[in-house]
Amino acid sequence: MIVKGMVIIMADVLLDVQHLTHFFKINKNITIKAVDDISFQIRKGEIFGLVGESGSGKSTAARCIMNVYRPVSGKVIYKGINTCDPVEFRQNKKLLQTSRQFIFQDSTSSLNGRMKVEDIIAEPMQIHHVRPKRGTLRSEAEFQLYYVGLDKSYLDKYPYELSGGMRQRVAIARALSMEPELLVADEPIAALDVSIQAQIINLFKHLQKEHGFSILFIAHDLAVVKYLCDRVGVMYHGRLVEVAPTEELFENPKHPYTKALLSAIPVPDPRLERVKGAVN
Amino acid sequence: MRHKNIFLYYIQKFIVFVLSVLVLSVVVFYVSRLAPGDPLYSYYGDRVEKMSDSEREWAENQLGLNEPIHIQYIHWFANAIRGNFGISYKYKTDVIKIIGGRLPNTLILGGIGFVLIYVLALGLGILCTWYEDKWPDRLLCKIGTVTSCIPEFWLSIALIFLFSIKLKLLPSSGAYSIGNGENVIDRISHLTLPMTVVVVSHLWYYAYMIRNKLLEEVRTEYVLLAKSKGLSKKNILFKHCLRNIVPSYLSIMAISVPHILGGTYIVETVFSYPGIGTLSYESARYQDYNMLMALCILSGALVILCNIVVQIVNERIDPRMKKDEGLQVSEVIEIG
Amino acid sequence: MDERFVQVGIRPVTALPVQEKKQYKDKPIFSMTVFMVIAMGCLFCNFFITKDPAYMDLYNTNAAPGAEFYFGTDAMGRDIFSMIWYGGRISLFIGFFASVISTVAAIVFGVFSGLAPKWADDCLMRFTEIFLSIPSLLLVIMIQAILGKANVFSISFVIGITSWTSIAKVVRTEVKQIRDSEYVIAARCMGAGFFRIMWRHLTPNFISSIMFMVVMNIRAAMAAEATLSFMGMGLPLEVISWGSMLSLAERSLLSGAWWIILVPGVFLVMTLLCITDIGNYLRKSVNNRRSNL
Amino acid sequence: MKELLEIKNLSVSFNTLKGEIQAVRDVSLSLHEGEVLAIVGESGCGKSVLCKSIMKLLHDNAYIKSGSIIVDGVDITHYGRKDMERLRGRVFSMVFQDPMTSLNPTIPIGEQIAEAVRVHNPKMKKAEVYERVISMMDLVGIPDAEDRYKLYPYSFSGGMRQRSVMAIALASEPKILLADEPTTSLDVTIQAQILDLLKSLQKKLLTATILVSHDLGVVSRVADRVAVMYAGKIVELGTVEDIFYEPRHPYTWGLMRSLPSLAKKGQELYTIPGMPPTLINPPKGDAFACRNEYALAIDYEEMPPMFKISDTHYAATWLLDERAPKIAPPVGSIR
Repeated sequence: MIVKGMVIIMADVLLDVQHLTHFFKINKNITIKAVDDISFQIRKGEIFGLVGESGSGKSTAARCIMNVYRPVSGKVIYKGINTCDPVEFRQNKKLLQTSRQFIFQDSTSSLNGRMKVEDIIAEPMQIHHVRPKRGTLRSEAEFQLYYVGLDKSYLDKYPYELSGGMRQRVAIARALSMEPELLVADEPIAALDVSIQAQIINLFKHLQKEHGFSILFIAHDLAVVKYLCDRVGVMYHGRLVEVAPTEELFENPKHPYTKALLSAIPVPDPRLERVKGAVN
Repeated sequence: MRHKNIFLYYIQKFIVFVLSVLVLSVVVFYVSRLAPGDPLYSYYGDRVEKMSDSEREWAENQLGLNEPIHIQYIHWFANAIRGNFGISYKYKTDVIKIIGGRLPNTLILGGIGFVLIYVLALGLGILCTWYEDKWPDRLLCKIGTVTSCIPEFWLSIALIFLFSIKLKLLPSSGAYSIGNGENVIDRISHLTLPMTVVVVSHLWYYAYMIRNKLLEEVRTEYVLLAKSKGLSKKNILFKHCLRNIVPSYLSIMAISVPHILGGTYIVETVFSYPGIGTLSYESARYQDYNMLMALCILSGALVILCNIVVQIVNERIDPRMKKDEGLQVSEVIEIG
Repeated sequence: MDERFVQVGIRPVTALPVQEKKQYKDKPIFSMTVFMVIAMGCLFCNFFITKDPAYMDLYNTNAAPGAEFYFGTDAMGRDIFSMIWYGGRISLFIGFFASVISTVAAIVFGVFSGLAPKWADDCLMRFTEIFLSIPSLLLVIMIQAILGKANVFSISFVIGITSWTSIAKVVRTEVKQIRDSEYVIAARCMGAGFFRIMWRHLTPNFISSIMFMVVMNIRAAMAAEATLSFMGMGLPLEVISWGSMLSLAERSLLSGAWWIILVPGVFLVMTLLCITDIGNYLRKSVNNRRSNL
Repeated sequence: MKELLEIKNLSVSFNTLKGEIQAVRDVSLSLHEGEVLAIVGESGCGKSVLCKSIMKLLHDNAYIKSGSIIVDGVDITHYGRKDMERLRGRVFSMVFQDPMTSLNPTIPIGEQIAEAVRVHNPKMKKAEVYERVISMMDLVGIPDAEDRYKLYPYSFSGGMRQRSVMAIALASEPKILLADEPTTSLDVTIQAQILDLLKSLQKKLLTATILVSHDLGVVSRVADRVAVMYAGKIVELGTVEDIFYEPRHPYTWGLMRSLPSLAKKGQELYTIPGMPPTLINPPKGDAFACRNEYALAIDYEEMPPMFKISDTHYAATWLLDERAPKIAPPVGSIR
């Protein structure tokens, strides 16, 4: 989908999702169209937000993009490589697995509870036999940990000894250790408290500025998306109903669902809310 | 799963049952043919030793023992389906007749034991849950653990030693005194010790399972809601939690059939109680494979049947298993 | 101005260290001690047993416990005190070995079934159900008949091979759960191979949930060995184990030699009890939420 | 206005292996007839524990260390199980966070509501109970109530289940409704509907409500008064206008400033540094001091008392002491 008034130069596009569709078969009679023909592009150095409610297919889309699921149809083109094609995927396996990284919503289940923080962060380096720049894997892990704002005393801890925010930092450190160009973050802050959320949002912003990677940021909280993202796509029942630059979307929503979504968010302003309540 | 035709549903279950028994019989047949010993023995007994080579060959041909094993199986199966499981080497009569004579005894011991175990297990489970971590629960857990650790055979011997030999209160063997088969009181006195062993050695295992299931249930969130609407502890436990563990209770019952049956067999052997257990013990000792095969298939079929029945019951009573059915009632989001 | 009311901003505050109280109450200290004593006694029995356990002193059959024979002698005149420690080795060995066999079988089967496509998984599960449907005693008898005369290894094998199903079922469910968990997906996204996921992610996570069952399997195997030997289908009389010692029990009923029944029985039950207690502790430490009732 | 519920210096602790967790520390609060009081705070600040301790729904390792709970003039602090069973449902009732787990999956929705009706009206006739259940279902906005009576929870979506839970909670016409994060696990659009429902029911039935939430947006939508909790203590208490437009406690400032919805794009989002303290050995003095850039020396020494700002507005910070330097609040009173 090309938004009016915006010319996308192909060289700038990092990820190009074309007509991505994915079904889940529950049984003979019921199939759920989790993702239904969605197309969007992410440019280099851009934070692209994907919003929608639970069950709208945003997580499935992310997993299709990261090759966790093989989509029923459609293409995901990353740096000119069609990742949905098994042959092309195998040929570029190392590049795809190192330069794209995934961050999950629930840091309790995305970190193996039986591994120490050090091993968790070093795991991608071990898998791809990357020579650690800073000598040992441990010092590399220590550096990444420092980078996300934790000190080295956490290296020997297990995930359950950390709080939610710290765990999410560890997950980010793990993703960063591969110096990715695309970060897919699936609701990374949904499970965190307000004050910790702010810390993680800032962390994302800093890291993005410093490394210049692109982020596909999936969230259900529009306020976060509004603050963080450059462009936003809105998903509803598996379809991508609207894609627009953030300001445009929030000031002038086109699709009725986007409007409904925007008006449903409670704003921390009692007088405004009272007016809204009176209208309803 | 929703089946428009309830008849089709039962047919499906029946096919599963038949297939399972079929596979079971194949396994049992092959295993018994693998066993050492001449299969001719199971038909002719000691006479085999006196046979000449030609007689032997004739006999093998007659019985189809020269044919490949799958043909043999088909022959055997064709006979078995007509109720002819061959002749017992030890008793020199039809296997099925011998089993038929012993079955009621085992059913009485195992069946009553089974019912007793389950009634008591439920009671103990509820009691322990009610008093979780208080003294009744702790005491029961301690006693239960001890009883569940005593092997059946040892408990049997200890009880025989105490009640039959020292106190001379109860008989130590058999199902009834000779010539006294119709006397109910005599039968009961013979049943008491074996029944005690069967119940005591299995009871806690299941009571503990039910206790743990119930404890899991009282840790769920809906208990809090039930509590906050003012339901009493008794009501919550009996109307909510107990109802939700019924499916697992039934499943445990189904799984336990072979377990309790096996326990009954051991007890029967120690008490020389004329049931299926002593029979299988004897047939193993005397390498009576026809008998052993029939017993395996019979026990197996019984267990499979129980499993399927419980499955059917659970699918009918547990709404959680019918999730795909019906329409989802959800909010309407007004767009625009 | 009061100096206490000077703005100082954020100062590091060292939180008081949180010390976890060591809980001895719930730990099965007693059971572990008793078990260790029995196990050590069996292992190093050579140093303290008073008689040759296999020597049949035909002048002293069915001797009551006393100064010479601490636990008496059996119907063949063997010293029960020596036999207990000597035979305990075999019983414990069979318990452990059978448990190892069944655990390995269960893990292989469970992992395979958990990772296999649905149809293969269904088939395997049906197979286990059929396998489970024969009372294990009958199964053991049949397999033992195939293997011929029993020895320590064959009996461990038979017991092991008939008791893996329940662990396999747990492994399968765990593997299914872990397979879909986000950390495995994360590892797959990073490009971790099958064996790495298996070794680093799957195994450490399901081990804890089957530990309890493995311990319980030791207990079940020891009880099974004793039962089989008692019934005359396990170890022969010459191979001394707690089970084979008890196979003389029935005969001693009439002679009134209670020690032949009691002594090995008490040792057996004590050991089983200790193992159960340890196993229960392992289960409890996995789950410690609190009741809502 | 009459005070329905009064909590005086309540402290609730848990016994754990790691030591005593002081989940609620010296909290005083009152709830007036027909108002909505919101308790806001981060997870682990004790807001849920406070709620559950009122209804005595806590696990048996929790205990009331000191203080009292007075409902309708009756001290219920030391009530036993039987007494509480009498009060629950009729005097107060609760709505829980996750509607997916708080309904019994094997009992039809209608039956579960009927149960709640019957508990306190055991003599009611069957038809009457049925009538009442249907009217309750209508009230909470479950359409086609008569058809839905026999349905099991699995065929209800999250929002519909939460409506059912509310019907159960309100079935015996309680005077106090405690809602523990009632919309946290729901989608935004559904959340809006449930909040509107909560507000309208509250207007209709005049049930005094305590709403526990971590979401300041939700709070501003329904609450009349707000209590901000931090590390087991109430740090600021006031009307919704007081809290949102004239916050006085640095923690409230921090919370407001770290909301992305109030931040300007491109600007750095304000963050409260550090983490909340553990409640096992809570720090001496003000628990928030070590995260507070405005902290005074005394904050590290002594716990601040509740300072009265106006008749409705209280805050526990030494900044309000007359000896303290005057600091212009970084948020509030702009709009």
